[in-house]
Amino acid sequence: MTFVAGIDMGAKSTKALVLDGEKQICGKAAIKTRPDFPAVAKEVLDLALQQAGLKESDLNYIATTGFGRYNVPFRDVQITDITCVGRGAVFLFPKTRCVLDIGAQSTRALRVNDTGKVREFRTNDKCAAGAGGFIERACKYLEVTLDQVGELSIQANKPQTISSVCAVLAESEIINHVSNGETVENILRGVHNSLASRALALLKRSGMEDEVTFVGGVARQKGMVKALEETLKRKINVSDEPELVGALGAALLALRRLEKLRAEKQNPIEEARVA
Amino acid sequence: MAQATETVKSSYQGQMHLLQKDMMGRYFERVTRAAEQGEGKAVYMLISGNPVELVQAFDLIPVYPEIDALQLAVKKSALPFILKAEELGYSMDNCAYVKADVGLFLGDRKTPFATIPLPSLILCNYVGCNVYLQWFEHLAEYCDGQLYNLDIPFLRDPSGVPSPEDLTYVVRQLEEVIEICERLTGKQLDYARLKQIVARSSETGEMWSRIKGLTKNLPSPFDAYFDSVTMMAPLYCLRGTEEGVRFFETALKEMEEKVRMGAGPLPEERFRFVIEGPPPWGHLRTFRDMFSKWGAVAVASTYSTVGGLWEFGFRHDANHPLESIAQHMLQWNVTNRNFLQRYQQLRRYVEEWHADALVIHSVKSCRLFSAGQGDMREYFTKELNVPTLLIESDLEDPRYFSEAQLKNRIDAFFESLEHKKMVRAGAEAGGTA
Amino acid sequence: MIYAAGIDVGSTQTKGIILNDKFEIVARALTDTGAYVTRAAERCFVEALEASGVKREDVAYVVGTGYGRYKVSFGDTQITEISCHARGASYLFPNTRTVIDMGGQDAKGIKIGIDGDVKDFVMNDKCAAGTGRFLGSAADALGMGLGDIGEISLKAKNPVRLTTVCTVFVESDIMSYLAQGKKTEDILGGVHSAIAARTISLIRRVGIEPEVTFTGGVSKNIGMVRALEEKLGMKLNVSPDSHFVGALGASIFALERATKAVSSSESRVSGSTQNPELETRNIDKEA
Amino acid sequence: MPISYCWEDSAAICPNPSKYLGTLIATSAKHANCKMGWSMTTVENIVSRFREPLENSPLGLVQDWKQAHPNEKIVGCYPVYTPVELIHAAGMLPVGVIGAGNRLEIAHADSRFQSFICSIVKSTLELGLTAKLDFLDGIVFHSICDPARNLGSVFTRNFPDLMVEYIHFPQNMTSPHTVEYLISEYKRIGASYEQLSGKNITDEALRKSIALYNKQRRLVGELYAIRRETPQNLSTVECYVLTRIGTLLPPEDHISILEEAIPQLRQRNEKPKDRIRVVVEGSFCEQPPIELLDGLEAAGCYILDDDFLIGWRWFPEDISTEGDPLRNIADAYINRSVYSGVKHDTREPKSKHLIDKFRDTGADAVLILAAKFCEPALFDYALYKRALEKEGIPHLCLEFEEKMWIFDKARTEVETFVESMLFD
Repeated sequence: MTFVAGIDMGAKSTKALVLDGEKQICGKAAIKTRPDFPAVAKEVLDLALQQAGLKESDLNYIATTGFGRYNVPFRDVQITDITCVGRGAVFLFPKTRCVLDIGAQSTRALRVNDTGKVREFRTNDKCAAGAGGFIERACKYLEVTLDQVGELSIQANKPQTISSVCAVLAESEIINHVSNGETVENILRGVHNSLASRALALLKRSGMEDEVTFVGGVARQKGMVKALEETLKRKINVSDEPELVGALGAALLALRRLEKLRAEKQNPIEEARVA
Repeated sequence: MAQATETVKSSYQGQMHLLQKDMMGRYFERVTRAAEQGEGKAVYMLISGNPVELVQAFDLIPVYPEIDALQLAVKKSALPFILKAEELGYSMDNCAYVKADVGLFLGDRKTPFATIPLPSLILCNYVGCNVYLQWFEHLAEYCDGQLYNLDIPFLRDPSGVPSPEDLTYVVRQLEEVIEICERLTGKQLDYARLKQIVARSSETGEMWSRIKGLTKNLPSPFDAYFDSVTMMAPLYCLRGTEEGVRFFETALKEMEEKVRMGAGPLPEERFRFVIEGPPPWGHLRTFRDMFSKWGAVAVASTYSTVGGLWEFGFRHDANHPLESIAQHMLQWNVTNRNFLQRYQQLRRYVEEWHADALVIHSVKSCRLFSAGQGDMREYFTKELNVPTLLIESDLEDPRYFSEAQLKNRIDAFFESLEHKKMVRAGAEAGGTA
Repeated sequence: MIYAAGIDVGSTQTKGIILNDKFEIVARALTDTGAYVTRAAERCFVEALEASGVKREDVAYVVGTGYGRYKVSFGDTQITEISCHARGASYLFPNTRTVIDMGGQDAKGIKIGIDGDVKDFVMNDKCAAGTGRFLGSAADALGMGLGDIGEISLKAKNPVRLTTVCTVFVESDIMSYLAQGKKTEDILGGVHSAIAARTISLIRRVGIEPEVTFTGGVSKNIGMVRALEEKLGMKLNVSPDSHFVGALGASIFALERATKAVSSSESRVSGSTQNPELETRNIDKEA
Repeated sequence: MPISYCWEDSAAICPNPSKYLGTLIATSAKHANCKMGWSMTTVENIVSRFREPLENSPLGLVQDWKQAHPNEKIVGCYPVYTPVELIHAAGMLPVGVIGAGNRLEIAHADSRFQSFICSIVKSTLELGLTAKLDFLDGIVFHSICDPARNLGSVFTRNFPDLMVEYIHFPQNMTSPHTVEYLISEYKRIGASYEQLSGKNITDEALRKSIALYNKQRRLVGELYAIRRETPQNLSTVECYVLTRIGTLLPPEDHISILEEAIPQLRQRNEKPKDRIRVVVEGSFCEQPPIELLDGLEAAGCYILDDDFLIGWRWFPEDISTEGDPLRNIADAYINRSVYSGVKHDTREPKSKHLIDKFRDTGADAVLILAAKFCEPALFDYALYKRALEKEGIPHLCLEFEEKMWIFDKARTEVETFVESMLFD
């Protein structure tokens, strides 16, 4: 039986996902990223393996992605998260042609083909308050927790505009709104809207097409999804665990790679593992 | 008193402003007719040291993408065009004038104020600004139009005077432009007519420079930044025409009347400042209020000299039309002068226009103006001891205007000027400070 | 006995000071600004009153300062924090000629005269990189409290170099360094020296004349104090009240206003009130 | 294939500073004594000897040279193109002042130039303000962009003892009067260099200098030819280092180095790696950090051609040494020089040149590598993008800064780009 794993090591959290040869998910896990990357990778992988009832030796191939992809000594290959989310999104929603990935540090827009291969992509500019981290800072200031954000911003009746391109200045805009007595709901929705409009710009720059799949942790925030759907004027796909799409894509690519190697009848890795 | 200023204000608003609206209205109608009924041919040009006289002499329609772009900003409709350009690959860090204009150009070229015609000639008067070259290169490629780079050697010599070779080079090119226009219109240049137009330009220059001299009065009859822009559009679009001359006659009369009445743009003139850099077109009102609140009036501005610098004595010469057009492009506009010449221009303003302070409005879009303004600040504060405020926003892109930040800096600046003033007053009154 | 108060509504904290007519501090109050500024200002004032036992009606004059200065509904006038920090600093350290103020939103350099008047000032440019908020992000990225990072940074042996002093991107820089196995103290050392360098090049614009007084919330961070001192090659004045300096300055203006002191001090109060109709219009716009 | 190992290799190439300092000093000392004193066995040696100083402080090499030649005069040349022959014929050494690398802390210059101005403008001013340009007798700026031009004025004000010149290169390439104008401009510049050096620029001397720099450009051309044909035999970094030192050393020395290196390179016979082949465009002024060049290759790109240091490779063919030398240099600029983001030639769109280059080199993709805040490069990208998309040529646009220290973002983007082309 074939098993592969994808590990997505992001700046904030690390996720692992185990697939079997039939592309069935048999284990998944996510933990907070700590400076000791190799240990974190091992820990999260073990959690996923536990869930799958497997041992590391059962794995035939391990692909890593995310910003810490080079810091996993036991990987077979590393692939960028952009490539991975493309594959993952198309696997979950086969009609996907655009993928929007909003993480803590960066926002990416991709255009992909029917196999999930990246055709074009853009990442957010420096000096752009365009990433999830901005929401966190806003929450801190407005004294709400990240889980509340989505619910709150949905209730906005008069969303405030936040136009600045610099996160810190955007924050002073928030402060301005606050001192003008705007409600937290309306300000949070303003934050979501400004992220949405930046996302739209990125999508357009990479060539906007139906259909759009929204991945990354921020996709869990209902208000963000609503803001996006309004800005993009279309429905967008969001999976139940949007933060796992990168790891899923990595696992899928691992499987693909493994098949290729096997076809070429040269798989030093597996032999190594047997020995 | 308040009443008095009110009435003056209205009579002042009454004539010049109405005439300006009316004239620019007709100019934009003409532009729109060219676009929609194909009446007349449009020549795209740039504001800095523009050779509008040549274009007038052939009855071609001068179209300035800069004016279109700033009008979009004034009408608060620039952002969508900017975003469109960014989708096409323009960077966040490219000049927003260009982005707004490109966004407009690649659409239906319809704006709230006019429909912009396609160019029959793209005349890139490369006067100082290097972005100009890019800008028109791009437009030419988008519409596959005829582009001529009219190359104006920069005033690189410390003397700040163009060399004889510079002058000949420019005159030769102007002759080439004439040939192009002749081919374009199918008629010979009427040299007598050109002389007449240049004569009107020199008349206009005379009146414009007298108007600018009036702000030396206390109080200054108008704001040399926020009100000058009203007079700049006619200066560039209608210079050399009959109505252009009429406009400046009216403006001059009005300003002189205001001086006689001792009336200014504000109920009370408490501070006089010189301002450097283009205005934030999208937030002109808000920006002006930040100064009005303090009774601060701009008595001189470098921005009002981008198209031409007349107040230091330059006049066109009807007897040498091409040479004086060349002079104007080479030497008599702020954009083709080197950065240190601008320091000296500002210095003269501060001294001869009796200003209390210098305000540097640093705009991200226009590096010609802004690159190095930190050094300018250094020069004025450390070497000349002129109170100087440096604030940042943009001339076109609304995303770079942070009201809270600007307000904070401007308030703090005038609080400190207020103090200096009081201490001085105290000292003069024999009191100790 | 008359009293005067200064309320400094900052982006994260609101500070209040009450002075008696001998320019002595009779009460301090500190509260988080939070999402309701007017309430925060009120709360802070009340706390100060309670702390001092002074009755509200005995407070003759209140000056509001800081970002939320127009939200001090009970204030008699507003003055920017630049003027207030200058006054406060020269009250605490009379020989102060340069003030470095680092708060959450802004870094400021103020050059001041003998009587605490502002001669020249600069604030961080449009790009808000290098402000106090940057330290917050760095602390977050390292999962530490803002209170601890200063101490730790002092342990740095080979401080790292950062590509950016931009709040948004510092986290990924820090993560990369962690990935390379750099020590926490060395990263924090790098963070502090990066901001110190940025701040000093900012202050240079007004010219650095001793004595230099360091004010604002960040001055509570010993790591930043040391980093600045090292780069400047001089000691900094840091008062235990350093985060109250804005409120202190405001209260001094208030007292001068209240007691109608010498004509020159009269002038120190913002002239913004001298043009009432314009002023109110501006307040309306704020509200 | 596994990109990771490439990255680790590249880490291995990047030497630990201290290891090479010793040899560097030895080198420069030897260099000081005899001009042709280079006896450096292998290309590897040459590259490793110079890479560290280039990364640490590029102008350090010139300072060493000045110490050994206290009576020689040196003129710094800001990007992009300078008619170095004029300076050389006046008996002075023209050197490229092309940024300060990523190890200089900007502590003073950012109070003069705002946050939205590119790195090279600030680093150049920082060098001046921290007395790191004192060995220069003159410096020359050109009409390449507004910040560079204002920088010239700021230099004039802040460094009164330094001779600051400014060349206005014509932007009207079609007028028959342009060459005459440029000749007059060169005459003006020549005169001030004669004054600075106290030595007349004779036609004979000028012809000699032209011949010398012709030879240098020809040899650099050979390097690039090797890269285009067999990129596995000459890494981007090697090629870059071998070219960059030519902007810092006397041309004679550079020529002798290249004459040692090129035959060796022709001997190499490496196995090509599974990489995509790209043409890089946009780094004509500010230079990307050398580690970034390593990174691009390690991420899976062979860079067949680029426009790094293009000002020093300005003429694809020799400038004629017959007839009036001044006219020849001027005429070559107008009619026989490379295309560039700072030269606006209405005769042919830049994008056409780029696409020709792409075709001629047989590349798979174009990599636009533009300096952050560099308006010419960023504007060009809009037109390049349009043209490349019309032709269906894959391309990626990356922004870099000379002062960049960490390359994760760039690395991720290039890797993704490579992955999207290599894996189906």
